[in-house]
Amino acid sequence: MKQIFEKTKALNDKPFHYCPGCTHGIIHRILGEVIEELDILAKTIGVAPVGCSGFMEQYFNIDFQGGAHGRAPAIATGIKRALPDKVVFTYQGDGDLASIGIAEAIHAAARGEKFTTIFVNNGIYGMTGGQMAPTSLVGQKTATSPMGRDAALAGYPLDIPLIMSTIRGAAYVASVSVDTPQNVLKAKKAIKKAFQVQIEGHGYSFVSVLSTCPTNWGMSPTESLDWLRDNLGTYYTLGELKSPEKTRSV
Amino acid sequence: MKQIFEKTKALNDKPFHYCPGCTHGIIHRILGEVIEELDILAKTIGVAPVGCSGFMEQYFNIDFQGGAHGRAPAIATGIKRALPDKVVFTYQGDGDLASIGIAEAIHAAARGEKFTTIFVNNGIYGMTGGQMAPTSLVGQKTATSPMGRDAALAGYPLDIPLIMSTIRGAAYVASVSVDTPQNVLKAKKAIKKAFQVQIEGHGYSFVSVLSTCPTNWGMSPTESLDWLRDNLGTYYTLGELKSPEKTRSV
Amino acid sequence: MEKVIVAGFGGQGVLFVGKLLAYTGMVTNRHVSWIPSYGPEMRGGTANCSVIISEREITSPIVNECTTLIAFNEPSIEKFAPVIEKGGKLLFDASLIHLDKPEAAQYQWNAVPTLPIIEHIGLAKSLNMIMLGAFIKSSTIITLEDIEKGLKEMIGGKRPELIENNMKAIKEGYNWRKWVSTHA
Amino acid sequence: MEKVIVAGFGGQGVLFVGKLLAYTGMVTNRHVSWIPSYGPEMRGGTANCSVIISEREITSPIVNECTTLIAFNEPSIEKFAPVIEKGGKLLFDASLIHLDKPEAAQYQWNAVPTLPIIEHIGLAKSLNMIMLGAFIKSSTIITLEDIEKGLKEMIGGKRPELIENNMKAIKEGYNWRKWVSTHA
Amino acid sequence: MSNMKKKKDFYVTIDEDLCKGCMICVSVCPTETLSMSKNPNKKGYYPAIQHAPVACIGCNKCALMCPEISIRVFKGQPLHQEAI
Amino acid sequence: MSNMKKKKDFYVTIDEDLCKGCMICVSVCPTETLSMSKNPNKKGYYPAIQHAPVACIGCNKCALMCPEISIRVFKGQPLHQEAI
Amino acid sequence: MKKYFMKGNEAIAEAAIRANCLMYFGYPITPSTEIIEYMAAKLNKVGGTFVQSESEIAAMFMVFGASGAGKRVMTASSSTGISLKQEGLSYMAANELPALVVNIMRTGPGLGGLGPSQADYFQATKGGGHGDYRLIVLAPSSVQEMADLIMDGFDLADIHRNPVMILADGVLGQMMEPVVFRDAAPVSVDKSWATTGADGRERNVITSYSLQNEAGEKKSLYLEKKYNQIKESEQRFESYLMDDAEYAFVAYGTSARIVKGAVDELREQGHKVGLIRPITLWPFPEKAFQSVLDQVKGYLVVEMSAGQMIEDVKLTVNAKAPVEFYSRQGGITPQHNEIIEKYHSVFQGGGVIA
Amino acid sequence: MKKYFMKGNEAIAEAAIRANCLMYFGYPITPSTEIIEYMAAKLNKVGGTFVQSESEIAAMFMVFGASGAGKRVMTASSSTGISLKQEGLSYMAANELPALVVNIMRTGPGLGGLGPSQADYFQATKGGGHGDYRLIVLAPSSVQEMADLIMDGFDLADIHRNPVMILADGVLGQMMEPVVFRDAAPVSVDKSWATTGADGRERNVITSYSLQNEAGEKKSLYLEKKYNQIKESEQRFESYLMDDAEYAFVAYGTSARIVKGAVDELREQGHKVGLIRPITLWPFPEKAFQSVLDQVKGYLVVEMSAGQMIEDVKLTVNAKAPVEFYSRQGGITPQHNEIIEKYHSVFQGGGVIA
Ligand SMILES: Cc1ncc(C[n+]2csc(CCOP(=O)(O)OP(=O)(O)O)c2C)c(N)n1
Ligand SMILES: Cc1ncc(C[n+]2csc(CCOP(=O)(O)OP(=O)(O)O)c2C)c(N)n1
Ligand code: SF4
Ligand code: SF4
Ligand code: SF4
Ligand code: SF4
Ligand code: SF4
Ligand code: SF4
Ligand SMILES: [Mg+2]
Ligand SMILES: [Mg+2]
Repeated sequence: MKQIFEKTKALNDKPFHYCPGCTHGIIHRILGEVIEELDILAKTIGVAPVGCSGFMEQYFNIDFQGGAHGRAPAIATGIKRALPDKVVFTYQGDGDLASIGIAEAIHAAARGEKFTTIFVNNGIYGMTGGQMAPTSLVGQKTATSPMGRDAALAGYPLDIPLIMSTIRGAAYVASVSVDTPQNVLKAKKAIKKAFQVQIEGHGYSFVSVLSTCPTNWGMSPTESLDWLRDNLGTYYTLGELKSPEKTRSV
Repeated sequence: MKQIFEKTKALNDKPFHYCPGCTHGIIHRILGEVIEELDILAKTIGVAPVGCSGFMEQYFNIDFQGGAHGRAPAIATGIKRALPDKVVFTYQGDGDLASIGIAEAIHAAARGEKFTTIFVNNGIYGMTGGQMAPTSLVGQKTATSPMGRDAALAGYPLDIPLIMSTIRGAAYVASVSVDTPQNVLKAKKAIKKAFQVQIEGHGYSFVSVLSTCPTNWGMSPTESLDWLRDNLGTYYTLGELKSPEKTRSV
Repeated sequence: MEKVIVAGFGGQGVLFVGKLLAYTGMVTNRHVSWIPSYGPEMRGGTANCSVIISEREITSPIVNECTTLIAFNEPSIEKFAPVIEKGGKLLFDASLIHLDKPEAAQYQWNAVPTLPIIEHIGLAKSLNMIMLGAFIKSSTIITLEDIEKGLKEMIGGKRPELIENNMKAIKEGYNWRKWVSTHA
Repeated sequence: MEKVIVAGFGGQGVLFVGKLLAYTGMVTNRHVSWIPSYGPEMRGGTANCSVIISEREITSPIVNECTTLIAFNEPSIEKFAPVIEKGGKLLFDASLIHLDKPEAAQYQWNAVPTLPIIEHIGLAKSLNMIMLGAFIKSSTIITLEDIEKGLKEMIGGKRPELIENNMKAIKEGYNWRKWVSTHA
Repeated sequence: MSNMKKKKDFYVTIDEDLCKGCMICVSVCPTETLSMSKNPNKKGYYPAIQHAPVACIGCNKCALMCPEISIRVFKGQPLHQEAI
Repeated sequence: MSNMKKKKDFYVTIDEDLCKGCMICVSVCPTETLSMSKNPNKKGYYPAIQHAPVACIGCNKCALMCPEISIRVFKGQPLHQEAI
Repeated sequence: MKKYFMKGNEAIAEAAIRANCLMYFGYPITPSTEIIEYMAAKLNKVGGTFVQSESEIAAMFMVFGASGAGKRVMTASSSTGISLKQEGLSYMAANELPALVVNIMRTGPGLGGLGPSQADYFQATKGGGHGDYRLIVLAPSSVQEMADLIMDGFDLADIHRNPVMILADGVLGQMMEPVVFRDAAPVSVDKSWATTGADGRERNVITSYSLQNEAGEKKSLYLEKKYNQIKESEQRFESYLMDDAEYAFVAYGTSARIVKGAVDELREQGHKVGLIRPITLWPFPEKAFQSVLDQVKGYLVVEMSAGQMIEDVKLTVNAKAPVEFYSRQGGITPQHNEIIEKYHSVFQGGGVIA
Repeated sequence: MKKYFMKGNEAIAEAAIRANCLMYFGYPITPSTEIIEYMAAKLNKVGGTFVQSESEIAAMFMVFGASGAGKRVMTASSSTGISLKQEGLSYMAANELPALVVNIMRTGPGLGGLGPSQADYFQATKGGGHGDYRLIVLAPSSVQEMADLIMDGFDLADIHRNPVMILADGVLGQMMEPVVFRDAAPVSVDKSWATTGADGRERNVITSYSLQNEAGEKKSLYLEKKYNQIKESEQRFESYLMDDAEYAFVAYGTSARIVKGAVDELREQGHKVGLIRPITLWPFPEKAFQSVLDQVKGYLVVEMSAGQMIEDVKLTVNAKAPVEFYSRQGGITPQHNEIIEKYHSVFQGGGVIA
């Protein structure tokens, strides 16, 4: 017999600490596969966020830094400027990137920093127990919007990939989801392209990945995938919003 | 004889501290006129930035707060939430709003805070002696880009009104200039509309005003007006990018 | 003074058991404290809390040595059995956890067969109340009457059926030993 | 010890005069310090700096009482004349500033007629060097030779014409008194 | 050896200890060959099992969606112990 | 009184002490009625003056652009002292 | 009065609402999150304002704006989030803006852990921000006291026009204890300085720059004087069994309640020991020491830090007696028996009667 | 060696480049702006990296990343901007990342003024950020010393794997003085911990959380021990005319140079006075006091603040002699004659020979 699906060598054997059914695990896997396929394990440095994935560096067979909530793009800037030949990425939740860290993310894009950001948008603060995120949908019940997000008081969800796509220094911007096997494959393609864009030196590359948080959404993992598809997946722009070819042809 | 142009009552007699030919003075005047014309002197609270206009509260016959660099939108949020019937505005430079304070500005917009921001973009840090701003143009020589802004190292200028226009909570977004008498009149109209949008409760209103900094651009005031028109004025989107009517008709 | 650790999965009602114990102590005029473990471990799905019920002012709510451990899963026993004080008690859900008493254990070993009781009373989510009942049986300071008072204080007047169901489970749990033979 | 304040508009070469004085002190082996006023006042367009040239280590570079004030505009006199020490000196640009010596003034009053000198030497932007020359005339510790050394140190070998022009203006300034009668 | 197998012989293995019983694999499997075990693992989760490897078409969907990377997919016939 | 003036009589006054001599008014005036004074004001700036009020068409452009708000525009004929 | 059973964090939020604080701006962080969640659930119901800010910095400046507009307002966070508020706190103090800021300490430095800690004492009391300013810092040691000090805290903030910090830790924030809420009316102060629109009065301006150094010095001296007055009038502390104590423990917050247990045990064993428990960490309660300076032969400071309050104790004791130290760090709380052992080892069993 | 005439800020930047610091991240602010401008002009020319960051916070974390990648790196700011770096500094210390951070102090609190100040002493030495950590804090008092200490500072940072702060003020940053640059080679240290890509070695990880309290305590104790070692080995100070001094002034930075003038004057008048000038503010130079504790009858601390370093002086002197205080604030520097007067008034002319 022959193994046709095996675990990537970019990940070690440590079991994930995530809740059952949390799709952070899927995103870790495809990220690891991309790093392995591009053969950049020995030259990649990851930057972890603060959030549920704040301990992700335990799982990857690569160098990692982790700093304060929201500051990963600044850290990545420091690393990449120090080591321009290495491959650098940040992995950030929606609280981390869209809320406290939006300045760092936008300015990394504006400067055209040559690293990649994986933005994991589950529309909630998972780590701290399910508070509203800037990406929570109107009406979504969270620990800090117990009656549902009220647009009159808390405003509207921010469409981060859309904003990123308006910024010239961002060379590649894609928005994907991991709700189905097909979409997982698309997500992996986008992440791979983002790394390639970095390696080729085009500028900042950004992939938004819609993800689940069964625990704080108060749903089973499979219900969560459906909710993801029907709600986050319909509100947020999906697809490749910007890529170096397109940019050039403008 | 009859006086056909007189100074607005929203301003007192204190001479401005600005450099000769600095158009902060023009923007102060039209802002004051709008406040007078809308008859809201007694119910308007301004929030000053940190920058050359950080002392603007000396000149206006209205209540004012001034906080830390970049935080005016957060302060304005606090004031407006405390006093929803009052009229609140921030006045911020490009360093203040587009650099250190971009998170506060974007999130005030995202929440649809019902105040108005006057964003004075002179493409430079005036107050601290002419360093590069996120809005400095590629090639522009500043104290921190003495050879001209190099896009490969420092990235590209951020088009703030463009970003603002992608944010749903921003009800009104306009981009104007004060390089000619006609444009000054247009700028005043935009500011007036922004205040009206606030008063009518539509959401956040934002007016970007292109302005000069003769001192740090190293030009005479009149040369500065020309440079403004030919450079900032051609790079940045001008016009009314979004208004409640348009928003509704979408 | 009772120093109780309640531990298990999130979703098993672990924290509720602890709070109810504490409420009960409060309405019966004892000093009480309750503290959960909090932190990133919650991601893994475990939950536990410490309750102190005492005649004297409580200085530290942190329980480093407990008089009783109420355990709802195996990792909880692994983690907390070592801190049961000499002569203390372990109560655990014997329907989920299949363990033999270690030789060295200097505490009472109470394997509560929850499954037959749940089936008997027909309340699917009553596991935690059954364990609580079993605890009260062994307790010298909390009685069934006390716990009913605590339950009323905690839940309030609005949902009497909740109080009733809980008391039903607690009482069956109180008499858990009669199920041991049937099950063994 | 000389404690000099140089004050005027931004763009008049005020800071340059101060720096040149300090360089001169340095190359002639004195202790020197130079400090500008810095801050939001610069918006208004004024500029000033303080220079100390001393045989001893300089403790504070801040000049609260100066031995000489070199003033390039009227507000500078208003602001700094009160801190000239008794028996100190005021030098000012008499072509721009039209002022009479106040009765109470306990310092020397030197109204330097710069306009005729500028016209004479034909160097439009030499106002500041003329004033510096006038200062040297009155100084007991800096000579014309010293200042030439300072100028060379500061500007370096690359731009000899600059040194030449500056020295020309300085020398005319040095002899400013001969222009007073013509002008008065 | 594997070369000799028919193309449609596939099966999966599931690491019982890694599995958190989320049921995602079960929900995405087009051939309904996966189901949940009745016995909890050490952590107390009820892991997924492949109850009918014969139906498995090796589409990888389960593995692509498993958040714990506890599924491996094989071409060939299961050895008894691997198929649980 | 002002009602009696012809429509095309206009003039401006410039507050000499406020003026910072930026020359913007001079540059935008369509009738070239403004110029810079040869005498500095107290702060040392050379202020703008209206040397030919007769040409002024009261278009307000100077006032709209003056950063110091030192220009006032009048309809009517200047009193001597106001026109400098 | 009704007895509630509440987490310390919940008691803080409930007490704030009862103290008429109807505005909350904040950003979630463990172990203080129950405060923001309680406020999110309750404030809109009572006609208040709740905003989840984009960051701790923004929360601090929203508090600035609302306070400047004359409202009672608060925010809460934990350690790393409080570090982000340091600039804002300096600005609040400089502008004399009253507000309540809660720090439910977790362990540092860096991301640290979520366990309880007392390692932000320096930051809170010496000014983690720039410039000479002080926060009034209150350190509760029970859920009941959390409720009480919140009410006091708002009053102190309003009276002195200064930000007040509640400094507690994860144990106090997360534990539940019985609590009753006083029915005290908030102090009423004149807030005519607030920026509410210049309607029929001179305009009000809230800014903190001084263009001239002379003005800067005047402002500094003014603040210094104000802080000296607060120092004089607002010291708070609990003296527990200090009347005849020959050895004194000094501890606050969570470690103080544990020390109390140790003191009781030592007293039972016949040791003349007591506890000085600072309630105001700034102003540091020097008065608690003054009356016992001649009587106490040694002090044992117990902190959950590497030793921070001990500096203030030493400055106060002024070498009149030895000041010893015991600590646990990184999220561990000290134990009675450890404390007693330390007492014996440093004071060699001193203080036993007979 | 060539003598340059430079602003203190320029000397800092030039010295950093000569100390092989080729990476600068920063945000402009008066009165430190010449540093960023110098770096912007020079670094690209020498093959270095200059990035103007979007904020002080971002600058701090860019420094974090670059330091973690094994590079010498620095940033600079002033007071209010330094407050924004407190979270980052705590993270840097927790992760044991070496770097140089310059604070050219202006007046606070709040926006304050641009004048010189020494009111960020507490923030720098006691940790303005959360948790138990320390910065090594160096206080130059001349342009020459700014250059010298920058070179030392990078070495200290690398040796101890800890951020180092240069604490100076607007006077030192803005003034020009002659300066020469030492030709010292940077210390060479092992940076195999850096995240440079796991090529042929175990992966390196730089993080600062501790999921378990036990791990948290271990980390805390480790850091405490490290700081104690630094305390032991790195105290620096200047003792000026202290050999026979009966009264000692204590001052650092700008106020120290002014005090020196006062000491000279008093000596000329026959007073046996000297100056202890701390160069390391942390670790505080207790050793400077030890040898003179029995000889000195009184201390006069001079600061441009409401009194911050005085606490460390008192803790060190430990009531062996009175510790008096003189200060100017808000941007004003003290004057020789004021200091002399204060000396006379508090020590009643004590110390005059015969
Ligand atoms: C400065 C700071 N503020 C707040 C926190 C608390 N905190 C930790 S993670 C987090 C948000 C996590 O949400 P997200 O980034 O969406 O990640 P997720 O857990 O959902 O994957 C918050 C608020 C912190 N650690 N630091
Ligand atoms: C936290 C902080 N960082 C930096 C500064 C210094 N600073 C004051 S104003 C300013 C930028 C001013 O530029 P801009 O906002 O464009 O206003 P302008 O002066 O050009 O009108 C800076 C960097 C500060 N005061 N506070
Ligand atoms: S809390 Fe949500 S995001 Fe975090 S691990 Fe659990 S499911 Fe995933
Ligand atoms: S520095 Fe520039 S922006 Fe500032 S007042 Fe002068 S001209 Fe205006
Ligand atoms: S590989 Fe495809 S068919 Fe086989 S078990 Fe997985 S999902 Fe089902
Ligand atoms: S998807 Fe993975 S973790 Fe979930 S049940 Fe299937 S095997 Fe288990
Ligand atoms: S009003 Fe018009 S015509 Fe008259 S001076 Fe002004 S710009 Fe010139
Ligand atoms: S525009 Fe105004 S300030 Fe400028 S020269 Fe004319 S009058 Fe003077
Ligand atoms: Mg999230
Ligand atoms: Mg600007």
